[in-house]
Amino acid sequence: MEQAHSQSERQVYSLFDITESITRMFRKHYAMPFWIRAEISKLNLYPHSGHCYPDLVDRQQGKVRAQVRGIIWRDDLFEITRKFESVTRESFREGINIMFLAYVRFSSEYGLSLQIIDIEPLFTLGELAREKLLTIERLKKEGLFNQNKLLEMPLLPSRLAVISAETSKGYSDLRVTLENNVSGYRFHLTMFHALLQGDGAVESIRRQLLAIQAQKHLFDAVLIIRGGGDETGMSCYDNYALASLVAGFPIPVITGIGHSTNETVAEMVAAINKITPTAVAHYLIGRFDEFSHRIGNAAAMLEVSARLILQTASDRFAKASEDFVDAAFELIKNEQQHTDMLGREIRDNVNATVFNHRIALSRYETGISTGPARILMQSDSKIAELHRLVQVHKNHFIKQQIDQLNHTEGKVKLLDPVNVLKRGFSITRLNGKALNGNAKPAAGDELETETLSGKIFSTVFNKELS
Amino acid sequence: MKKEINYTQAITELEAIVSEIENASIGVDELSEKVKRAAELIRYCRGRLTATEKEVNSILNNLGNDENIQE
Amino acid sequence: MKKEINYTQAITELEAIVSEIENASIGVDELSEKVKRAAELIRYCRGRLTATEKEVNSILNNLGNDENIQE
Amino acid sequence: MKKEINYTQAITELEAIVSEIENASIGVDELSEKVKRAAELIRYCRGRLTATEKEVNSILNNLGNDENIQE
Amino acid sequence: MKKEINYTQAITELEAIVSEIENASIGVDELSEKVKRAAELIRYCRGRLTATEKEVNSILNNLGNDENIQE
Amino acid sequence: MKKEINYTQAITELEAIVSEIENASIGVDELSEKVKRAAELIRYCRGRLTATEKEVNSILNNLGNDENIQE
Amino acid sequence: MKKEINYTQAITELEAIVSEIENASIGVDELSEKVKRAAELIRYCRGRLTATEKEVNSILNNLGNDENIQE
Repeated sequence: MEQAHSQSERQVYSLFDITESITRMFRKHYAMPFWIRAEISKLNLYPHSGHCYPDLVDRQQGKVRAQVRGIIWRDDLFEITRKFESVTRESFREGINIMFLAYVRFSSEYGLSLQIIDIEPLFTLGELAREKLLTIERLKKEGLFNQNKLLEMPLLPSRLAVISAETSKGYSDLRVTLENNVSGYRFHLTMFHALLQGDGAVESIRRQLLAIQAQKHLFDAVLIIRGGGDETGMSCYDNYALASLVAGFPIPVITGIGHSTNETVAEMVAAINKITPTAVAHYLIGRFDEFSHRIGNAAAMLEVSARLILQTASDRFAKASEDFVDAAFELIKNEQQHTDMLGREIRDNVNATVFNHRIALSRYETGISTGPARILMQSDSKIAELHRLVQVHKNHFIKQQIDQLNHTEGKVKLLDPVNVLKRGFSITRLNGKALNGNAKPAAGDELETETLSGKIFSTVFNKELS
Repeated sequence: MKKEINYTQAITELEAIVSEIENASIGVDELSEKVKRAAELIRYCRGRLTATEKEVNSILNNLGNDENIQE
Repeated sequence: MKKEINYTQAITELEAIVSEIENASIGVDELSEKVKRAAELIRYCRGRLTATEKEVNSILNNLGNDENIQE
Repeated sequence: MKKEINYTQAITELEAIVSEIENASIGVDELSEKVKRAAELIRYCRGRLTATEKEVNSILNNLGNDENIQE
Repeated sequence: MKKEINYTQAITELEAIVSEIENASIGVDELSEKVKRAAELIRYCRGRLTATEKEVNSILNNLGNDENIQE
Repeated sequence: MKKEINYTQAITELEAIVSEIENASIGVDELSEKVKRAAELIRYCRGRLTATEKEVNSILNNLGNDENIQE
Repeated sequence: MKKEINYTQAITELEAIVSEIENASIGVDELSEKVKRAAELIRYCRGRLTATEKEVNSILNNLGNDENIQE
């Protein structure tokens, strides 16, 4: 090898010499197998021979920094695949990171290769879990995680885009369950074929999702249905590319992928996730049932409430009408009583008035009856009095006259000469004439003297006169 | 006495006579005459009074009887 | 007696006569006449009273009878 | 009696007559007439009262009958 | 009765008449007239009430009949 | 009745009338009018209730039948 | 019913109407209309549950064309 440094004395080896030398060195230094981790970038399975020559790469931040060809002989492959799939529930495929036990080989003919003889599936499991976690974190970080869930699920998801394998049992279950719903709901399924697991599933599903997205107005929801068959190759649903498409899908995605292990990210972000296609069908029927139930409720409530409104209105109306009639009758009755009372009052008062007038009249009548008698009696008394007065005054009058007459008579008697004679006086007459004081009888005159007892005749012989 | 004389005239004459007599302006002879006349008149008047009283009483008695009859 | 006289006039005349007799403002000659007149007046008045009483009673009786009939 | 008189006038006149008679401010001459008039007035008033009563009762009875018919 | 009168006016007038009769501020002469008027008013009021009652009864009957028909 | 009234207005008016009558804030004169109006309102309300009930029943029955046909 | 409505709007409107009727915030006047509308909505919604072949076919056809275009 020193000669190689010398320019003058150049030793030239055949290629074989060199590769043999490397081969010896590999045998010496890499005699024992190593546990190596790497990504299978390409599986390169040759079905004919049954051998597999995977391309192994080591990436850092997406950049390949090492690449080596691997060799898995048929028998090893069988054993490794069985062991891997039984633990990871994932097919031994490209794109996964594996931890494997391999001899580092160098062959003059084929160069460097890693002969894989054993595998540690737990490593891959961890890797898958890590990948899933990364996907979730990224979706959350990008705000996509809940986006599909936040879409409003149509009340009646009847136009359904189904991503499935037409021959799959899952699709068949879905179709049969939907078609045989007892309520006769109509669903329209539009089939979009896709690989649903394993290699190619991500791309296949993504392509169909994009196809659906292009005519999203025709569909109420997308169904990703997988049923029957094995449950390997499900890690595709944890794939960011697929999961992010599902999460950000403009119409609700319903998954019914059918498995018993943990939920995949795609299922997590789907609007609705049901385990089996049948469950998806029941969910859809349930939506219809719910809708139908709402309609039924509304109809029942409508009837009850409408009747109640009518009944209430009818009751209110009946009460108002009855109250009206009652009140009107009451008012009329009161007025009738009032009117009748006025009538009675008139009768009573008229009778009282007439009665009072009668009493007044009878008082006047009494006055008339007793008055005249009194007047007549008074008049009668007066006449009697006048009668008496005539009698009395007449008597008095006559007595006065008699008295006066007697008085006069007395006077006359007193002066009667006869009475003078009686007292001894006499009357002397001369020549038949009585002598008074002035008489101057002459002597010799013959005098006649009258006395009570008779006449005496004498002659004057002397006289003594004063 | 003439019939034509009435009580008033009689009394008037009588009073005149009495007055004459009282005045002693008449002589005894006339006096006697006058007294005679007065006596006549008194008699007449008395008669008239009696007659009148009788008549009046009769009238009033009849009235009284009437009254009695009425009662 | 003249028919034209009424009770009041009769009474008035009667009272005048009574007064005349009382005051002796009449003579004996008229007394008889006056008393006769008084008697006439008294009789007239009494008659009037009796007649009036009868009439009034008759009227009042009729009134009373009316009332009885009515009742 | 004149037809023109009404109850009020009649009773007023009657009252006046009764007052006159009671106060004896009425003479015998008028008494009979007055009593006659009073009797007339009483009869008239009575008649009016009876008629009014009858009329009123008739009216009110008819009214009452109306009521009965109605019921 | 004039057609223009209404129930309230009728009752008011009727009450006034009753009051007048009650206070005896009405003479016998008017009494009959007033009672006649009152009777008219009462009859009118009754008529109005009866008519109204009939109407209300008609409503009531309609109410009843309608109800029966409906049931 | 004016066409413009609706059921709610009609029942409200009816109840207002009832209240007025009950509070005796209404006379007989108005009662008559009110009775007439109430009759109209009652008739209208009844008609509307019956019609609405019929209509609603018909609609609900049809709805029920639809459901039966579907099942 | 207007063509523009979709069943989501329909059930929302239906439930709103039912709620109105339930809360008796609806009068007799509107009831009939509301019930009619509700019945329409119910019928429409019911129809949506069992959408017709025609509708589906139409979708299918459209879909088929779209698919052809895409491929």
